[in-house]
Amino acid sequence: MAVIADFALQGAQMLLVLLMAPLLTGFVRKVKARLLSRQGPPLLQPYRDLFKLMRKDVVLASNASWLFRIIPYLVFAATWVAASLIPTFRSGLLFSWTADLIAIIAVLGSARFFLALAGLDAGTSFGGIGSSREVMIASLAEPAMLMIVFAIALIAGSTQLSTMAAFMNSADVGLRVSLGLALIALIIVAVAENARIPVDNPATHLELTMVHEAMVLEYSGRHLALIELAASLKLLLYVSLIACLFAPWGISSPVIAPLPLLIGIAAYIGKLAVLGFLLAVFETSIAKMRVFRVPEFLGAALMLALLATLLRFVSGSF
Amino acid sequence: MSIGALEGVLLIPALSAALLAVLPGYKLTSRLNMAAAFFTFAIAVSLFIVEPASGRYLLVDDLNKVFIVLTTFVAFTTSAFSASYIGHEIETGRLKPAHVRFYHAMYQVLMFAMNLALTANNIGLMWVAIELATLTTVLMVGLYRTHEALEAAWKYFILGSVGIALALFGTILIYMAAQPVIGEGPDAMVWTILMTQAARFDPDLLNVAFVFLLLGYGTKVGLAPLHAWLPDAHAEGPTPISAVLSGLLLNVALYALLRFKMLLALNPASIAPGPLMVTMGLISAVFAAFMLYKRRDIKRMFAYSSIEHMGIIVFAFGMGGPLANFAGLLHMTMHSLTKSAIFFAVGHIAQIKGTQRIADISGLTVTHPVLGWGLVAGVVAIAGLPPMGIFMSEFLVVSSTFARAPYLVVILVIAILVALGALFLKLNTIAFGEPRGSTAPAQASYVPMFAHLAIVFAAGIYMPEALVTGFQNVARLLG
Amino acid sequence: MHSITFDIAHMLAGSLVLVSFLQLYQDRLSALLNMFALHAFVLAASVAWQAYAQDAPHLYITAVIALIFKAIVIPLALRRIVIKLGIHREIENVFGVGLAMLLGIGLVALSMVVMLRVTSGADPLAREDLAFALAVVLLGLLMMVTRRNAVSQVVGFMSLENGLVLAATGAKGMPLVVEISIAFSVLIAFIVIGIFLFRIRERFDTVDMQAMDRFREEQR
Amino acid sequence: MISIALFGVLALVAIAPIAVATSASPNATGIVYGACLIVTLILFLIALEILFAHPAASTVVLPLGLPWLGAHFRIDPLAAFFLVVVNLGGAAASLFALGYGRHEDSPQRVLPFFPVYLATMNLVVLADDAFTFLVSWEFMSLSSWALVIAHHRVQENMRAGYVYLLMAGFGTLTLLLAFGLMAGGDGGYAFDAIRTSHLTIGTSALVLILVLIGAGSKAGLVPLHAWLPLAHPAAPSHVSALMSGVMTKVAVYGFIRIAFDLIGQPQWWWSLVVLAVGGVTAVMGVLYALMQRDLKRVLAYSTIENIGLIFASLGLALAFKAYGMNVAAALALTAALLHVFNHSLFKSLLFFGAGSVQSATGTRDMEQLGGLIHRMPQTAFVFLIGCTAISALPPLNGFVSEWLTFQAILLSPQLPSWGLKLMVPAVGALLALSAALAGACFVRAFGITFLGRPRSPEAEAAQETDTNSLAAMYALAGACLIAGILPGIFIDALAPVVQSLTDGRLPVQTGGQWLSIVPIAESRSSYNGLLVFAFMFITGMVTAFAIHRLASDKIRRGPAWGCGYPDASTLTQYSASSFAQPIRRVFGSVVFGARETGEMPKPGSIAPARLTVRLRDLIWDYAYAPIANAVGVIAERLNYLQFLTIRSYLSLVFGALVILLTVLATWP
Repeated sequence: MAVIADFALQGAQMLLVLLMAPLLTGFVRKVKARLLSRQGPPLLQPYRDLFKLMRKDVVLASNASWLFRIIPYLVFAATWVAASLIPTFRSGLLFSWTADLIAIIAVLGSARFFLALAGLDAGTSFGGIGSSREVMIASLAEPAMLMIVFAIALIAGSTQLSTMAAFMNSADVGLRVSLGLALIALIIVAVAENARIPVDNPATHLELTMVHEAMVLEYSGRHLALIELAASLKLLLYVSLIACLFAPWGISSPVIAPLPLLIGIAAYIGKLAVLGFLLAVFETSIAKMRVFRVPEFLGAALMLALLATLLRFVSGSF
Repeated sequence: MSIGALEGVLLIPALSAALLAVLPGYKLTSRLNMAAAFFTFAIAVSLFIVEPASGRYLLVDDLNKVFIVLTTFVAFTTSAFSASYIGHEIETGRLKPAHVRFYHAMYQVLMFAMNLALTANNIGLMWVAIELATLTTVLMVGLYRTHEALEAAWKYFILGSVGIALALFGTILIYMAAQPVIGEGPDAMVWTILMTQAARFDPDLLNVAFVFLLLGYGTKVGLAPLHAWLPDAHAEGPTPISAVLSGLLLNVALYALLRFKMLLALNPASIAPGPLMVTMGLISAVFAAFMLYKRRDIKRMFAYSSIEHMGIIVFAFGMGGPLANFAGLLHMTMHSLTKSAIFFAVGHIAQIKGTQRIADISGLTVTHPVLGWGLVAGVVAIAGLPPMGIFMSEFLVVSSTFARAPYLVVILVIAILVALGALFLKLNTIAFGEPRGSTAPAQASYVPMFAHLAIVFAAGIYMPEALVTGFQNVARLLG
Repeated sequence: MHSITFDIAHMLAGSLVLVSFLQLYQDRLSALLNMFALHAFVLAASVAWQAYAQDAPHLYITAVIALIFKAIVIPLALRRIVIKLGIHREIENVFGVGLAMLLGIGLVALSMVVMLRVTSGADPLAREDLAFALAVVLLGLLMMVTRRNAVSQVVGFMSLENGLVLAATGAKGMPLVVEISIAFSVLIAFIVIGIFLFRIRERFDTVDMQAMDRFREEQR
Repeated sequence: MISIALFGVLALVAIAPIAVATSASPNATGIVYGACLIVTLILFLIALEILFAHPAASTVVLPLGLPWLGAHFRIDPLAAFFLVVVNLGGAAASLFALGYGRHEDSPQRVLPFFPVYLATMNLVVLADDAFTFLVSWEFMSLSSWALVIAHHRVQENMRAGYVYLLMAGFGTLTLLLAFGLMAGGDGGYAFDAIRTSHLTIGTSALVLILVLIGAGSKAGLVPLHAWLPLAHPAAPSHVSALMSGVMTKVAVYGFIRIAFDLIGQPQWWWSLVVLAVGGVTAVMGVLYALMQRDLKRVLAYSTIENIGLIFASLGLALAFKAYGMNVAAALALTAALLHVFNHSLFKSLLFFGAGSVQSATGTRDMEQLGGLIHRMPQTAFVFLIGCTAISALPPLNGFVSEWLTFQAILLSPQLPSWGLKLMVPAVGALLALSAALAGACFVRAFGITFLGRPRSPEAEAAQETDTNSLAAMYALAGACLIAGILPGIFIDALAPVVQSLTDGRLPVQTGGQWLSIVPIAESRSSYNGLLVFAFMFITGMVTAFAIHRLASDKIRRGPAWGCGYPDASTLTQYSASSFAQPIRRVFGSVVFGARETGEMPKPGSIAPARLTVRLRDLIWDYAYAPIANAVGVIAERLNYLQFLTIRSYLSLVFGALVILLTVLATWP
């Protein structure tokens, strides 16, 4: 009985993230449009796009390889699995111990690895630009992310997200310098990882300025749909990661009772809304930076995270 | 009177020298030369069985047994090599039959002189023998009568004579030191007596004596800065003689040094000869190692490598102690075998390619696989790489002395490394790369070369008990 | 009580050193050869005196050899060579006589220091002789390295060897002295013949020598 | 046990003469490599048996080597583990060579040395006294040197071999000094004697430094790595695989054996040195790798990176051991050993792939390759698996060992010393950086070589490689996957090794639910490769199925989008160097002194614009070149002594005499 319930909850979690992802994307777009005093697309536009793309034929570049056709599924699967391992409305899910935070980051890493390969497969220069810049960004973002994980894990004494969330929820967190540093770094990384302004512009289609979009330029039809979905899943993932680490309120403890779960879901959606809104405001308020300013931007994140970790090492009180 | 093994070692060379001086025809004489060398070797081996007692003029103990057997063995293999080498020289007309007769006679005289030096129980007799050996080799170095050969012979002659003079002065001083204790007359020059009385000699006199002996016999050993004759003599003489010089004559001079070191070691009041030998050894090793780089002549290069190894050996003996002495003996034996093997190879190579210039020899492993790989094996051994015997001795030298004298050993290690670099720098062009020069098949006798290499290889992996105990006794003697 | 014998031996040995200095002082070959003859003669005298002092008759042979071979035969032979090569009035010091003398004095001092702190035990006669002998040896070597010309180098070598004989005879009852002196005479004969045969003169010449060695290394 | 192993080694050695004898015949390749394959497999099984049954250490003394000492051999868990690594790699290489070796143009220069090389690597692991160890160690270098210069007509190969031999000699002599210190003057060379002998702090510290230099130069620690990227690519590919995948591990074994086993209790500050060197090596190695055009050189440099990672973990283990934190030490050491095993798997795999590419196209220059995935699909597939594994991406094995390392780092705040408190996080950051860069590096390696369009006719005409090679590569790829999804088994297998070296061990992994690995406690951290793999597989499959069923599954082919300029030339693709350009811009100027000079033709001129990039190997320029120059200068100076006159030589003798006499005169 309990096992079945656990399975059910895990499944619910997977479906939840899958369903919420496009919505979040649409929400952010909407808010941005409104901030620019435009009407903006309806909230459900991303779903429509996805379904449309799904039904369209795939146009493959003449010399695309078998790898090129597998990659969308790989990327989507990896991102989805990663996203569904983040505690959203309830901690300690059945498979939560499958992968701790480091492993989740790594799973996202493999998604990126294959996406970058896809960029090189068609043998065009745009794909090349995309993937080479993507790996450059990643080569700084990933260590920064790991350092952030270190800093928080050293505070929480665990890399297990459920445990971390529980700890952050408990009283003995207090206000810590290292946490603040880690949060700032995490936000920077999240922005970079999701190809948002100022690092990249998800809306542009001027090939020379784009990174992520250039990389997937050759994708069409259902492949593109999967990539897009994976992208919004990733955005959702980072948002809910921030939420569960720095705003773990309302996440229900591992009990099976309807009320806490409802509270948890409600709280989760609320957090998504707030963070999505903040993201939109952030994006509209600043301009995209040149590609080679990005390393400094991310380097700052790396340094902040390293500083946080060092502080933790030097004394437990920070 | 009965002629014991000890006398035999001397008589056979002497008689055969006389015989070879008159016999014509190089085929016969070279065979005879081989035979004589072989019998000498056989008798030398029998020294281990019959154990003759030391007489008034000849002595035999563990120390010189080792040297005698080594000398006679290498002499034998070298004579085998020289048979084929000389044959080729005759065909190409570089040597005349008269020269060959002279050469063979001198060869045996040299053997006689060296064996005498090794068996002499009298420091004066020993000095005479070494002088004789020197003069013989001088004549053989000049054998080709070319401009450079005479040049080298002359250089060798002059430096050698000065060395002889210094050694004699040292010998006289030893006598002076011994005479008040032992009394006037020959007794004061007899090793066996000197050894028993050494403790009561005048130490300061011994010190001065040792300085002169170190320089005098050190000239023969080829220690820098007394080495100048050695490279040219090796490069210009007939290759068998180069092999004998590197493989044997240096050892004989070294033997003399060791004897006197033992003498001083018995006198506590005298300065320890160790530091002097260590210094000379290090200087020679480092100097020779660097000299290897600029060599253009293949035989001269290996001559310098002999200087380097003599430096290592002298260093080992200078450091002293059972392990280091053992290592020194082992290194000396291995070096004799390896270096002569290398010279065998080099001799054939030079004959095939018609040149000794390294730049004109290339890709040997392609054109002459056996010879080429033989040379590679030889260089591997001489560079102190396993599984050859020299690795074992270098292992012992370095590891047993590092704890005692770290800085000196570091210098030695650097020298070894520099030499390794130089040797393989040259080997790369000689043995590998695009073949250059004549590709005529070699009519060479590989047996001596590979016999030596096989022994060196075996010694690097397994040493028979008897040999080990012998070496250990000697090492103990050397203190 | 052999103070007289001791003094005479001392005087002879000392005069041998003196003659070595005179040799250093010469810069003409012919004069040098004369000096060497004198050197050999003094040696013969000293050896003879030792033979008498130690009443060791075999030493007389050495004395005679020294007298005939070194004091007469060799100088004459060398003179012929010098004349043949036409270098009898050549000045061939590497550096000035004065400096050479200074060095010589230094060497004598050195040999004194070494030997006198040495032979505390040995008897005085031998001690003095040894000190002088060492001085002669060193002076001979000095001469060999400060002269460019083959002939004068041979002279240097021979005076070195005179020092050896002096030492050998000074050592009481040393066996083989005669043999050794003979052996050395043979050696010297070799050298002289070598010079004579191979016209060694130019072989010693600095510049030429280098050219020779360069040639050997480059060519072939 | 030990005797069987030694017989195996003997058999390997015995193959060499056979190789010499048969090298003329065409089927020598088959005979030799077949024999090697069989013997190494047997040795592999023996080692496995020892590792899992873990009996007491068995020793044997043969009357060889140093006469009064004999040759000591010993198999303990550590040795058994490294035997597994060596012989697994050896077997794979032999299998690969069964096919690859047929392309060899001068087999007689490879066949005799290959089995000897295998034998010596086994001997190093088995040796139990200093002499045997060093003989095997240096002989290993020598035989591999012979293999490196197998293609001796290529000048750079000779140069590579030369540098390699010099560095090997240097390393061996350093180790020799270390053993000299450990054994002392009276020759206690047996490892047992060394274990029982108590060294002073200073001595053991000096020993550790010497060993770090000696073993490190063989393993390829920066700055002693210079020979590695030269030598590894020069050798035939199956040998490169052995050198990179296995021999560097033997070097690691040497370090572990001495630092953890022989010299007793470590000092905490040793770990500072090891950690720093490891971290720097990791980053430098991968940065170098990113800048290379030669595929095999990329792999060689990435070997340096992984060695850095391993040594960093070893440093951690030393630190924990120094403070008696045995479990943590066990964790760090497990991470190191597991990475040793993993790296030997995927690095061999990658070198095999590179070898297949080379024999198919005749070049290793990535700028000449491309599009090979169409012509060599299977090679591409296994190579991709290798790339994924070495980039430390789940669910493959590279990630597991890296994850364990990070877990060990997370334990280190408990270390009391301040130096470590500051060093460990920095090293952690370096490792994270190197991991990310490794990902970039292998995206580049795979993408430029196998994807895109062929950049040369040779690449156009490439053929899939032979079945033997493929078999070897598939086997290794499978091993990578298994080690990735079932790491618990391997960690448990390592337990006895770790126990014997640190007196600590991790909890039993295979007992946990769903075979997930739990280093300390599940509340702290856990990872389950199996489930991650299963989830990704299932979700991917389900998605594909659903979409193809419910939505469309149609495919149309069209030209790639070129901004409306359809270009025929394959040169407009991103090349290896252009792919690395952003990263070069970020790190290059510091690490390589990189200078980019672009010259634009004036408007109207049709001259091509050109960009020239100058990279300098600063380590070579500032560490190696000066030494070489110094030797040259000294040799030049001393060489004048060859051309003096007899008079000058006499003056040397004279001078020596006077000096010695003066010494005597002034002797106290």
